[in-house]
Amino acid sequence: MNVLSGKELPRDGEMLQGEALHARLDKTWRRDPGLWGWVTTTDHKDIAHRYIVTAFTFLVLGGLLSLVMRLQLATPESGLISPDRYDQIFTMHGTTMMFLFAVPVMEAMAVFLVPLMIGSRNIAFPRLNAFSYWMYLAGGILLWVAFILNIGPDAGWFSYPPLSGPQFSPGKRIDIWAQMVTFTEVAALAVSVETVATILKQRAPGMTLARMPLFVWVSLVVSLMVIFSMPAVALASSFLIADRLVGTQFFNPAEHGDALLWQHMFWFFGHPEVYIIFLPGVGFVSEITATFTRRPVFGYPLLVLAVVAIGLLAFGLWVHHMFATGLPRLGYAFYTAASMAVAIPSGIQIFCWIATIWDGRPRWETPLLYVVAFIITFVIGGLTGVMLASVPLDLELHDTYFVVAHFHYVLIGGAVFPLLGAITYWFPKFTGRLMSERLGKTSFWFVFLGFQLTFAPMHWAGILGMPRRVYTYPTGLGLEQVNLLATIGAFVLATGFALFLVNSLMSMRRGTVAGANPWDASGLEWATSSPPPPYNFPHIPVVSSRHPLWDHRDHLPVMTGLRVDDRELLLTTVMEARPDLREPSPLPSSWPLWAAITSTILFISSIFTPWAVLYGSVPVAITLIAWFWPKGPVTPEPVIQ
Amino acid sequence: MSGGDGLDGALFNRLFALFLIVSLTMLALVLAFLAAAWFRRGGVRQDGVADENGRASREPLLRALLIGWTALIAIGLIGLTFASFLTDRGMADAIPPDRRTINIIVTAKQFWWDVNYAFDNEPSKNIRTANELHLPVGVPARVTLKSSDVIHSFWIPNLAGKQDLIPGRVNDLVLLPNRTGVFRGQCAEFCGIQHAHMALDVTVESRAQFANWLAAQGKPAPAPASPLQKAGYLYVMNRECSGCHAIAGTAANATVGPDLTHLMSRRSLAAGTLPMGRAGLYAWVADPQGVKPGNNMPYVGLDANELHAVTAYLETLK
Amino acid sequence: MRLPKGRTGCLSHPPLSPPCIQGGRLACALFLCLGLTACDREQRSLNGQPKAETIALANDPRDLSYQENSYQLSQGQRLYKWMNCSGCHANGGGGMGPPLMDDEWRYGGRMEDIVRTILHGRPNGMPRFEGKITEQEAWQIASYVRSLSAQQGQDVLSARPDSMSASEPPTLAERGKVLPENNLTGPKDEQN
Amino acid sequence: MAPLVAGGKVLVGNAGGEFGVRGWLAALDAGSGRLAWKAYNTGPDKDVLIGQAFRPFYPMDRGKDLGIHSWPPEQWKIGGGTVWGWISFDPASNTIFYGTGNPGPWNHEQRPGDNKWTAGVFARNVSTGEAKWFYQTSPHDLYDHDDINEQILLDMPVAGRMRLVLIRPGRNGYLYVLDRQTGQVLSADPFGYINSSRGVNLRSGRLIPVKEKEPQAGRVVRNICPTASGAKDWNPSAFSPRTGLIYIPHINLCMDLGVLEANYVVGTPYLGAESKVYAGPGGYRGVLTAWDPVARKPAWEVHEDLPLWSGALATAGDLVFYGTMDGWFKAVDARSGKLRWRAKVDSGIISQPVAYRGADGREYVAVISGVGGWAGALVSAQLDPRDNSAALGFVNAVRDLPNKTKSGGRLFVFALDG
Repeated sequence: MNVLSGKELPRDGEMLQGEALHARLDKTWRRDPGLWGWVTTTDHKDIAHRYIVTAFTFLVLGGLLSLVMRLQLATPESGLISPDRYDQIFTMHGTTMMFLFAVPVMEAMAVFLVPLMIGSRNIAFPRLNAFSYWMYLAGGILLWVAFILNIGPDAGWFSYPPLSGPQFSPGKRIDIWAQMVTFTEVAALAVSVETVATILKQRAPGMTLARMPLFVWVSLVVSLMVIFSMPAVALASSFLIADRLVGTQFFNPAEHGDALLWQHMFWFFGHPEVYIIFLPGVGFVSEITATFTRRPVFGYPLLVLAVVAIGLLAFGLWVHHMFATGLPRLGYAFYTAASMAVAIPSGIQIFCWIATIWDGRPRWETPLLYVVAFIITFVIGGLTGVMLASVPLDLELHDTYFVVAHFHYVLIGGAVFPLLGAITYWFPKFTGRLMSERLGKTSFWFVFLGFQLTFAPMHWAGILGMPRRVYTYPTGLGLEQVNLLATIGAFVLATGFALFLVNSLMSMRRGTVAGANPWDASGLEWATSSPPPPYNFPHIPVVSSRHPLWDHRDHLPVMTGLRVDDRELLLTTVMEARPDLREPSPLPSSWPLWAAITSTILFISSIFTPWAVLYGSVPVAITLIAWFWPKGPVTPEPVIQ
Repeated sequence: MSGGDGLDGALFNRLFALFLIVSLTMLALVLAFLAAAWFRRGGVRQDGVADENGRASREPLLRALLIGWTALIAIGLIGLTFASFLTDRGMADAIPPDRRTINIIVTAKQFWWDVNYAFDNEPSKNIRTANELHLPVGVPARVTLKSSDVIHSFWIPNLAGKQDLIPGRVNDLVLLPNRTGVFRGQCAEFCGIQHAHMALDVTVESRAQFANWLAAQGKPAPAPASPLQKAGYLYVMNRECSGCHAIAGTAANATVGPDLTHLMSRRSLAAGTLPMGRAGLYAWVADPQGVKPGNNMPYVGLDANELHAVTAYLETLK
Repeated sequence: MRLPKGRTGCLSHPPLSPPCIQGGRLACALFLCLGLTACDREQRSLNGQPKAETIALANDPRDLSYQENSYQLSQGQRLYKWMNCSGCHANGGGGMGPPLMDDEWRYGGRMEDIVRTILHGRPNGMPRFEGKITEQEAWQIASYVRSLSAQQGQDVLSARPDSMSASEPPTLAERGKVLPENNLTGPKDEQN
Repeated sequence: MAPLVAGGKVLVGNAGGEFGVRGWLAALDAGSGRLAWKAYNTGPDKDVLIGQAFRPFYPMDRGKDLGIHSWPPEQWKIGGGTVWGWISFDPASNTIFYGTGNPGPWNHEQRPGDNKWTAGVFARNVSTGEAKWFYQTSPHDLYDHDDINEQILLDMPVAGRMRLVLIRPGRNGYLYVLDRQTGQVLSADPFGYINSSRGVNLRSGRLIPVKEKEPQAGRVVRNICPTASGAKDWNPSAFSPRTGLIYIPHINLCMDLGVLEANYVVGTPYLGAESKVYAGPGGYRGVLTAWDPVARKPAWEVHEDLPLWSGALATAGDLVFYGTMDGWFKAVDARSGKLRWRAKVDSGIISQPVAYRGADGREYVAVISGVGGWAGALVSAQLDPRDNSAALGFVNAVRDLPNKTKSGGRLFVFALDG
């Protein structure tokens, strides 16, 4: 089919090759120069970079808070910080880590990696991607500015009403928290939609579902989980803010609202949330293991099934957070069984990774060390999780430091260790340079041992009867030593993180320059230069197996025919990834930023008056209309082979 | 170590031991496999090229192992689920419904426990105390749990698991202590600024001792004797104290704060914040917000004489 | 967008907002918009040690630290029930006692007037609470009483208590101010 | 209450059941004014003047010191049971009959037990004060059902036998017919809409409560009928010997009730409840029922839009006079209920009309206008209707009152043949 003037349009392939092609593509895809270009960019790599940097900033902030808490808890009856401030601190720690670090950083990794792994030039809906980052940033800043102003939320990251309701949480603290949730929900939902669309429609020709890298599978499952779970918490936080601001009665038992409604809605999101954070770790570990053992991951189909199974099961076990609320006992048995069932796919995964190492030729470099740390830590966390799934054990251990230990084992062990490994592994793809292996190993040991020293004693503290969320504990209950140990451990752990950050900052400038594929890995992201050019691939690669680079070490087959004078993506079919359409990819735009600014104004002012929702929607609508204003013929065209 | 001093606790310990053994076994298996993988030198690549030592892939062996491993996990989980379910049933059925029990109504408030021993047929024998439970050994106690503000959680680690106290709902819990002793309970659900200082003293004693305690608690407070005590009595009756507290036998009958009738018989002050005693009383009455910031007892600003008098009177409330 | 006017922002009231000075002066300046609504409105001073009186004619300095403070207001809300104010005044509509949510104040509607009414009582049934509650508590209750007629900024008020829903949420109420903000004349005693 | 002079005694009681008082009835010697006796309605038997002569009909009222044992410790001292209503005197037996007020606080969870001797009716020897019998209409009263309403002493056939009875339309909605010698309940029939109880068990004498309508702390119970003000409040009924009917001015209201912890502070209300009142089934709020006590059913009913808060007056001319809260003073036919005459006065009527023959020999009917009290406080005390819990929720039921009447306070006298 021919368009416009009938003149042949510039395309890659026969017409353009080599340097000329690079130059032409670069002109088309490069972002505008200067600050303006930085602000308006729609390049998924740029946005992922700033997402990751922001998320790690929040990690550092949240980590500093945890150090303050550990200092307070190092000795019994300590008067270091006031209880009011302590409540804000632990709330901020949990909120920051869950909403502002863990979920966004995992999404950011997907935003960076998925288009590269599936051989596409950009993510789907790149402007939405830009918008999501600004929303996330605004939510994070809102929360932290509030904290600095001493109006940080203080009802815990779970914010159970009635404690978080209008009567027992005066002021705007909880409203700020609830609106922060709204910000991050918008951001997360946006990214998830992009990721799903990208994965389903933009895979390189030949990359059938069964040939997708495991991390892409995980991203698909996680994004769908986000789409299904996050609306629950967005709704819950809207209910809460309505209760607090306009006097609705959702959570007021006196007027036949129900305090437990919140818990159901929150944990319907909150439990999948844990897997949303953990499953990307599964993806990282699978990729790292394959690369560093130089063997394809054992049991690929099983791993995929396990990920899908966990994704489904995650929605059926939120009630195990509520065993102490006095729900009917028979119902508990179902949730016990469902919670325990998660151990089966997890166990299969663990086996597959160890089997891969066992059967491969492992190179013990930092990323693989993190995998081993992950396996050990996550297995321990999983086993304590099985204990907590049992109703009688949970009733004893619930809301104690045993649970604190458990979920840090699962979340840090299951998600942060793989993440640190993943950062080390893909660092050359981010920056073009390798991280220092020596410093990397040092920081690994600090992190791993510091972690165990911090959180292992907490199991014991919980069994001894130390409840969570206390700003102090009395002398003489035998809690002194375990808490002191944990505090020491926390500082060791913090040292490890500090070394990791130092390593990444130093390596960014002075690290060994990496080639396109420094680890001899198999995925498509290694088929392009490090860091990748704005257009990712000069030609769209064609895939015929799960390990394209191992199969075609020297010459990856490519397909040609995409326009080079316009941003164009190749769309393929959902299952078989046959080339289908050529789709224009949006140009840089400042409208996502303006839309984010107007939305921010709407969200923040709706903390103060419900009318803001009405008035504030006008500028939001204006910016959205400008953003979506049609700009000439943009219909996708069939592929010309 | 928690558990073991009540029926639930004992069942908990058995179940916990079972879980611990199974978990440690699984962990040991994983670690052993991991160690084997660490020390094994090389296998193959997918392209079928044998490694330097000529060893071929052991894919079939791994498949068999995986099936075994999955089966092992499944069997273990089914076993644990059943054990857990049976224990749960055991806890629920341990006390026959027709067995005579002691009825206790515990109402959680920010940040203390209002405890009522309820005798349905004779309400005049009811006893109101605060932040402490006395239980006769071997007699089941049915605890009705209510909250008058936010969600709290009732937890006596040595005797039983937790149960939340949720406004607008009524929960209950049966305690069956099988050993005498002194235990500590604690609010387990974050309930606000002084969640950390919301403890409950539990005394499990013989039936005779318990009967004595009940009888003593049922008595009204004695009249003040010394002039200082009388001055304190007058202050308590006529000033801020009586707006929130009750003392049986006097005109003070308020319910906002803990009942003070037998204050000195308790083990601690302010829900486990201070040990009971003259020093604690002085500190608490003089500046409750300094001791437990954010609790609902206001700073009254007693002058020294008033403080001496009030404390002297409170010390008569044995 | 309708942000409340920043009457008592961080920068305008340094004596009442130590954390702003210590920790967040920079942040305050940067995020003035948010800051104006925060800080001392959420300050939780738990100890009721009386603050010194200033010159007689000026408003009592405790005015703002209680009335424009959401924590003190919420404590007042609790005490209003605990001290049985609601028994006579209901949730502001009155009953055995006069309504508190309307714009008529027999004994003056400023914080000081209300505190005086609470502490000293008034003829025809208003009991004297002096010595029954502390002065701090009287100020807290007065703050809540003023909130019944939506006298404070909306960012201080809470929409409803966790009890029976009785009246329109004060956060939504548009009511005229009873008295000018800085009424430097004497109390309007015995007006009615 | 208005004192009653009977048997040489001036009888006075106390009010304030919402303030944590302890109710009593005292008899002053009419000649000297000296206290002859004083009977408390809670506490030990000797305070209640319960002695050898006390013969309650039902086992639930028998026992030593029930005024203590049916209360939690100390609560009887502030338990209410005031006497602010009507006392009836039977000269033949030298007995007075009166009802006792509600137990306090309203939050029943704070006073488990039957709460003797509140919310019931006492028969006492007027000379000594000694109790003869007691019947508790609402043991462990849940809804502020003071039992202070009037008692009508009649001799009438019950099940074919002439009995000396005492008839009282109670707050809880039942028209009780008691044997006034023994305190036995001969019948208890609902005269208004009731959903909070299922009747009265004539064997045990106990009210049969409806569990779902029992207030509980922290959760509002909706649609309780009758309300705290009762199916009928204090405003007395009239009996006409000519028609044999009892004319009951009452109300048709329901309520949402939420109880919360009441804190006892001397001199302040001791309630622990919030309520919202609204019109009952049918939408009308006041009723004048002509009740046939022999047939045990209403003969006719007149519905009034506003709650009927005035007493009724039956005259020998077979007219029944009553006033409405919007200021109509009405006379209806005593046999059919048809409106015969009405006059508008300046304010609502919540008083009891009286008829008398004046010094000039003419007959007059007099009534005082001026709304107020619980029902009319919205107008008389200028309450704020934006709070629907104002005046213990009653404001919610009469939001339209300010449009229909204004406060007042005048005596209107109508000449019958003028």
